[in-house]
Amino acid sequence: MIKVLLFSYLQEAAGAGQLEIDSEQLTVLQLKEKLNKEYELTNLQQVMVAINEEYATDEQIIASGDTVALIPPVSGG
Amino acid sequence: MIKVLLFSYLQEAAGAGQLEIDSEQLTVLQLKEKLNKEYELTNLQQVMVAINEEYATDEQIIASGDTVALIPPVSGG
Amino acid sequence: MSKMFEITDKPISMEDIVKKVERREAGAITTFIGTVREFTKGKRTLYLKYEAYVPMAEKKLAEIGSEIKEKWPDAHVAISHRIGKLDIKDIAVVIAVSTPHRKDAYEANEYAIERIKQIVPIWKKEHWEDGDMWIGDQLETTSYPSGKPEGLE
Amino acid sequence: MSKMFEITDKPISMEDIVKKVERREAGAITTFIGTVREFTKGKRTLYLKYEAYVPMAEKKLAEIGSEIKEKWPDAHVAISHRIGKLDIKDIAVVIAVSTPHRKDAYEANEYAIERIKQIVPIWKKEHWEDGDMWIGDQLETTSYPSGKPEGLE
Repeated sequence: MIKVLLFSYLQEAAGAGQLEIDSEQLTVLQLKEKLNKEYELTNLQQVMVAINEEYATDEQIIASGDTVALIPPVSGG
Repeated sequence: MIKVLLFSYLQEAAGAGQLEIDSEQLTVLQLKEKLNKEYELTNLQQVMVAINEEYATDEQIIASGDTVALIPPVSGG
Repeated sequence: MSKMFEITDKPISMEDIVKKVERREAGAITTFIGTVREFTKGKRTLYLKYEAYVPMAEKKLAEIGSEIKEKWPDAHVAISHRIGKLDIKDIAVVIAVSTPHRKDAYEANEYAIERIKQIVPIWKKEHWEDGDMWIGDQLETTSYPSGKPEGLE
Repeated sequence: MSKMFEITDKPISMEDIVKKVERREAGAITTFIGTVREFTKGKRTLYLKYEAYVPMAEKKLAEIGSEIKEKWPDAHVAISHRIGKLDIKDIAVVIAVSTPHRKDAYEANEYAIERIKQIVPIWKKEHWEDGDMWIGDQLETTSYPSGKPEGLE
């Protein structure tokens, strides 16, 4: 089980702040494709991914138990 | 009569915050020479002079009624 | 003890943040105060909402603190960013930096705000008279040309 | 109405100075807070005294404000400098600058403190454990190599 946190417009698009993906292991890119297909989240190439609160590249592996966050372009400050 | 205001170490050196110079007209340089001779104020070449609250050059004329200030190197901030 | 790097849903007091970096050896303190602007490119904002991925945002703020410590070893930094609903003129962020020498205090402070806008997971939703929008970045588009925040290692 | 450029013998509240430049159109406010440092080059300061030629000093502060207005037309500036006896950590000067864009707020603020150290008739007397001295400039000598403050027109 992988926990996926959503923020900003992605949270509104998905209608939820948190999803649970039933998968043992997948790459960041695979997760994005999955979210695109199953939750109709678009333009995810513009979105950063954090695994356990650290930014990750598309190739990095997400394992069951990890907390993943989708980070749209930030606008703090 | 020219009023001369003294600050910082010059005030301590002269033992007064204000002097009155009995003169109708003189240049800034002449005033400095006068203060050096009559009040033993030294190193006045390092000191700026303001006439009526504006910085002045050595050649500028001070007239009776003006307020002159000797401005040692400043150290505010 | 008060946190040097925090995300808070309460109003921020600039004096509290400055107190966190005050020291007997530091004569220069700079602050940056980001407030909610009413007009951006002629468009009138009614209010804003800020949202954050709080634990990661605080971690990233602390990371900016570490980066500053490396570049300006004598600098002390505190940053607070508010989330939730903010009205015009409300303080969104305060950055305070103290250093023995003032030049460093300006440079380190500006570095902090630049980095906040690059790596800290906080999002702003503008509420205008005629609608609202999540603001994607400082250009008010929602895409990064490079595909990821600039300056990210 | 409160003065934008003032010499005061009372403690300075940074929030009061910031309030003077707050505006609905300005999202960025920078402040510089100069405090009394305990140690300068290993020497321990007990307290300071600042003295000013008050009317000219306020005039010169306002002049710095005008210079900033020319270089950064959107900037609003307020400066307060304290005189009299100050203890360690007391605030000697606060400069607040608000601008629509943050880069200007940093630049204009730094410009202000540099100019204060060049043209504003204020003098500092350091009181150490083993004596006291009027401080002539930022190098802690009492002479200007050029015979007058740098940057003076």
